[in-house]
Amino acid sequence: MDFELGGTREIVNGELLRSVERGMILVKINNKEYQIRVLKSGSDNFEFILDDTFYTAKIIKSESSEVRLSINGRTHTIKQHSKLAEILEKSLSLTGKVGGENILVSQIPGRVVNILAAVKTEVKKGDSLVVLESMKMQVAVKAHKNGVVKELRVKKGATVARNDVIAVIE
Amino acid sequence: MDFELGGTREIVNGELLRSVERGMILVKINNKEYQIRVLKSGSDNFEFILDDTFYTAKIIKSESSEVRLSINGRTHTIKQHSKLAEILEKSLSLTGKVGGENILVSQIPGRVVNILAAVKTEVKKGDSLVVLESMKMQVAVKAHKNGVVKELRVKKGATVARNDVIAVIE
Amino acid sequence: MVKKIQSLLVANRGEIALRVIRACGELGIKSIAIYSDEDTRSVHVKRADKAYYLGPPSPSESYLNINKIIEIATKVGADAIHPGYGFLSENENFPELCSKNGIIFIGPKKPAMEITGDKMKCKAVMKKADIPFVPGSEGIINDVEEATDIAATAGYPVLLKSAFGGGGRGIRLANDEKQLRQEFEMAAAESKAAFGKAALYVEKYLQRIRHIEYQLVRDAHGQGRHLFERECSIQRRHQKLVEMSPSPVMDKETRNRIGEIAVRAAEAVDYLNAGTAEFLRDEHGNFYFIEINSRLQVEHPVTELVTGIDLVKLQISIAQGEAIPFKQEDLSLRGCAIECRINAEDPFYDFTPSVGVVPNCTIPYGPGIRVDTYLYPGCTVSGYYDSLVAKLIAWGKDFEESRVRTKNALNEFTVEGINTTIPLFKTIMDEDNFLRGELSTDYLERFKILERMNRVAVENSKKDLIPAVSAILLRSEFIKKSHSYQKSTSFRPGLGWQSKG
Amino acid sequence: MVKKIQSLLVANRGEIALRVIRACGELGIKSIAIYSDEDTRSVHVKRADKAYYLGPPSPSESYLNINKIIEIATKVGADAIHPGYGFLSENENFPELCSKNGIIFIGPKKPAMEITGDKMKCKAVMKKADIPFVPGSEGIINDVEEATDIAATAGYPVLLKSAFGGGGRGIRLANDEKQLRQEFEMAAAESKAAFGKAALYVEKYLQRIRHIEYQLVRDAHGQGRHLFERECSIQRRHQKLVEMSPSPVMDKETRNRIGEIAVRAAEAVDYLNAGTAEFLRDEHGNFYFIEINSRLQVEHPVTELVTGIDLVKLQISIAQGEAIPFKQEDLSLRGCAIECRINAEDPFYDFTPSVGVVPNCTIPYGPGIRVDTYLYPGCTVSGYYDSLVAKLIAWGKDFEESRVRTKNALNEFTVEGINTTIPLFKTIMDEDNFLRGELSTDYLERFKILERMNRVAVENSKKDLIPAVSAILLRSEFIKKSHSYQKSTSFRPGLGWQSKG
Repeated sequence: MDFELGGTREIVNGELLRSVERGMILVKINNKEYQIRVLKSGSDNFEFILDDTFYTAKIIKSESSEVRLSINGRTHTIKQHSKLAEILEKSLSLTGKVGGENILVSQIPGRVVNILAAVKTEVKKGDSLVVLESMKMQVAVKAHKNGVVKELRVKKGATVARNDVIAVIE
Repeated sequence: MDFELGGTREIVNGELLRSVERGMILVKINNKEYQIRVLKSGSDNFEFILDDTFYTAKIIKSESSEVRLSINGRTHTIKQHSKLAEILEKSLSLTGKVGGENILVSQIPGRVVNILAAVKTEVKKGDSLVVLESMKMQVAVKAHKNGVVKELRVKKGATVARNDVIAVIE
Repeated sequence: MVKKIQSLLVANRGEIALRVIRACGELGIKSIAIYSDEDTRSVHVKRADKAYYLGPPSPSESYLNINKIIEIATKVGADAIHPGYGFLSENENFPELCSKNGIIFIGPKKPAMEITGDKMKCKAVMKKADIPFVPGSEGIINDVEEATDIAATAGYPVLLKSAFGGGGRGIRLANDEKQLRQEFEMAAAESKAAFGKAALYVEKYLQRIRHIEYQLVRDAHGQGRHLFERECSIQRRHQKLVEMSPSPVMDKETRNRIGEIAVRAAEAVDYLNAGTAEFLRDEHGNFYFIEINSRLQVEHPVTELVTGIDLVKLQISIAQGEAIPFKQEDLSLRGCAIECRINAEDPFYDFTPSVGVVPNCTIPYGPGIRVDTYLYPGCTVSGYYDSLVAKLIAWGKDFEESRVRTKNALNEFTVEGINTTIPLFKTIMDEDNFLRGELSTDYLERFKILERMNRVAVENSKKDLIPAVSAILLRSEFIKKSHSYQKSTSFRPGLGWQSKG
Repeated sequence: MVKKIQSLLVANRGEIALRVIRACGELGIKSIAIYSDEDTRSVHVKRADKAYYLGPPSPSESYLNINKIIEIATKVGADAIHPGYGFLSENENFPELCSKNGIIFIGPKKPAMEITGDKMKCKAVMKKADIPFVPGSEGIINDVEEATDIAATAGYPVLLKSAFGGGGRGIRLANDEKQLRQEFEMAAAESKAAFGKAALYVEKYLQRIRHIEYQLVRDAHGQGRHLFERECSIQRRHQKLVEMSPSPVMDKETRNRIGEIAVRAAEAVDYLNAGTAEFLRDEHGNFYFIEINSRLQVEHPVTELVTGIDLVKLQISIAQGEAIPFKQEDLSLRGCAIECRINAEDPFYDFTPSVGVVPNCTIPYGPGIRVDTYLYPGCTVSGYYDSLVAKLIAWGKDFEESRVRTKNALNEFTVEGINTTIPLFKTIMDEDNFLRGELSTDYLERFKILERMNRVAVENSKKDLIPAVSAILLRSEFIKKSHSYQKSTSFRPGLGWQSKG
């Protein structure tokens, strides 16, 4: 399977070969074999010794083709490339029409302190639609594309979480 | 229900009266009512505000008539007195004949480095039967009563946990 | 005159509330916390001797609710109130309301707060006391001729500022007289249109400015002391990020000379308790007074580490009427301390706030390391309050030792569940200009620190590539096994990938 | 002469391994950990740059396995080895084996270790250097007349000790000559019966002894310095419990005078690197040299906090051949530091070891607090190694400030799953004789500290009675509800009581 490191174009191939003995696992990454001593294993929390170095890995978020994880507290994003992932991605982009690319989500959690756009009005990419307040800071949620505001999903005073839908722009 | 504080002869009566509102519970201890704001509740982990003071309570061990728990990190033993507890205790002491009072358990975990007693020999209360090593310290397990060693349940080099049976003395 | 405080209400939350609670513990004073609905499980509630409910999460209904706080303090018989920083700490009515209710306010009196809180009033008082200001007009100027006269004295370039502006708005730069005349016309017209009158003033434009401030303490007996300087030049949008003491540009003579000015400034307003005199230092080494902050500051620990003085305990003893127990010459500056303000913000995404539960965190320890924080595994970082979640302060025998200790501690510091500014500080601690003490208030932009941070992040990711891929492979295997063993309780299906070999 | 160390193997575990790893991090040296099967998830493995498997849990097969350790160090190309304390740190073959393999040993050379490790040899060398010993016989005495002569010079009471004794066995007290003659006959007979010869010696019996030691450092250029004293009188069965610097009985003149003796002792054995000269001080203020400990000591942090010197980094630089960068007169003692050795032992049950998983722990923070520990939530305390799990060290501007900081930090310190000596230290920090600095090696027995600790525990239990009963009531309710909701997954039936209203 191929993995791409977020923020770079670096692609590596990795596969799990087999269990060597109790707690030892053999993997092959970029044609080099590594023995991993697994010390802790859970659905999103792993501890292992690889190349004589101890690592704590925590899976932060895992989606069909992307994993966000931290290694010893440093956060990274790894994209996965495989036939299946490609198919999955395609099927997602097909259904994307209905929501996906038209949906504007909030990147931060906060309370809605101001609404600057109205339904059925035209907006340009980068226009501020809604102002959120969080930790005494005011942050604008900006249109991610040109289009017409089809729906506004938030009201003044409401609380939104990260990734909540703010508006639909067509 | 009556509760006795370990290490003292102090006995208090306590009962849970009712839930007042969401997260608030009314208890009566020694005829005085207290409102408790429950912040966290689990089978052995509680956080609450009582008398305007925050408490973290952890249940360490709970047996039929005794609870060991820590309040804000300070450990206490509370004994419970009730009709049922009395009956329970009696039934336990009845079955105790078979094991209970004849059984010598280890109060500490460790490795057996020496065995000083032999089966069928007579021992006096306080005689050292077995020497355990833990954290570079040697600790003797001593007979808890006069009698004859009926069984020795450990071997030299073996590892014992706290409360493991060391010997049976009749 | 001395009234021993028996109980003290902390009118704040977060790390500073915990800081004050600890000081109370050391002094044998009963600490009283107050909390909003958002803070029922916050560490200040857990650690205080008593904790009282204040109100809904919103600051105006809780930590800014001055009447409710006074009501609680009165009800529970608190002898004193410590305001911390932020919230009500610089509200000039707070000390008076306290004293009306027989409560000792740990801070200055109302008159001093009124002066320090009003730029123009403060300038007038300080000028009388011969405190140096940034050269410029005394107040609002009447016409362009006055502007050019002042600019000629102060020297070009100058800034033309609107009295109604703020936060960088309404500021114009003029490099010579001709430009000043042009800008004046435009600015005056703009100001008139917006506010009805042309309230403008002129100020010398300072370049490569450093923000250097002095810790002050002054007691009820008129004794004033300074506890040396802190350099706080590394800022982002006027918010301090890194503070240190001593400043890399201060020698002993300058330290004492400016320190005396700082103490004089405190005397000029009859200041009481702990405060900070803030100065700008230009690239020629001139110091200009800006303002007095009439409270304990976020960055007070760096001063504590280099002087050995516990400022919060000193605040309490001064508020009790006690005299400062040391003379100026008793104080000495040992080693160096650096503080990083760890905010719950995403430095890779324009410092947007990051809130939520912190399922786990690792707080660094070890020689020279101090962390003031309200974080603990399972705590919540709330969006209702400010984003400072921890202060990492490292002492070393010199700048270099405190720098490497800071760097190592940052590597040990992990906070799960939220984004923090830790990666930014890791970048700064290794940056050449920082190492050379080449600081200015535009440090981040001048040396393209954010770009650097992004590059460092990519480099780190490359280093972690093999373990990261390994972790993903292990996880696939774990999930596959979980499936085949039907361990459905601990496995949430649909979350992850299937191993496809 | 100076060889820069690039990588360093830490031949130890626990908090001291972590301490050395941190020093490596500050110096940019690659740290190499070794671990037994028992320690795969230990913090020193997690924090080191590299970690190599050593062997089974038993010390003889792991951390005492000198050949295996040298083998790993050679294989991975470690430039240096730091032995920590305990394990191989005082094994005189270790430095030589290291140097044979081209590895720098961070500690003294073999000859110095041989002398300091042998009581009689050491005494001979020190006598020559005019170092004061406890008055008594030079070595083994031949007959009772020699014994009474020596006793007459030293002054009664005296102790009669068997050279084959140890740990308090074979020691007899004589208050006058008559008693000495009687005891001598009996002791000689006993000794002959047991060992074939009467190897006895006589020593002045000191009362109300304090254990006061000096931190020493000496470099390869022959420069020796002392970093002042530590008072370590609070002990239990010759194990130190509480250490502090400065000692409450030292004045400046005595400090310098004994310090010079300590440096001379180091010179007498051509000592290299960090070590400790241990003294006894009797109630009349006389100091007697006992021995030199040829390693870094557990209690080194108290010296670090009052002098500002990082001893581990200094050790490494000395081992590299660098000169000590300060003169004796550059050093000063600032404030006071107290260390409590937190052991995994049950102080309420004869200090029996307590081992197992620590599901959770809260490490204290705040002004002046330093904790050196290998504890973290989820860690394991193993029965294979010694019981020290954490050192709490508190700095204050004076004894009183460090004492109250220690006390508060102890209250914040919680360790679940195992018993620790924390309650003992809480008791000591509030005890009057401790407050007055009235210390001696029999402090615990003399002032009945354990009885006091038990009383304090009962008092605390009484204070916590209402919340404890409340917790039990809440739990009954929780269990009842869990039953009725059939939440069987998170509830383990049979564990608790039923609420019987």
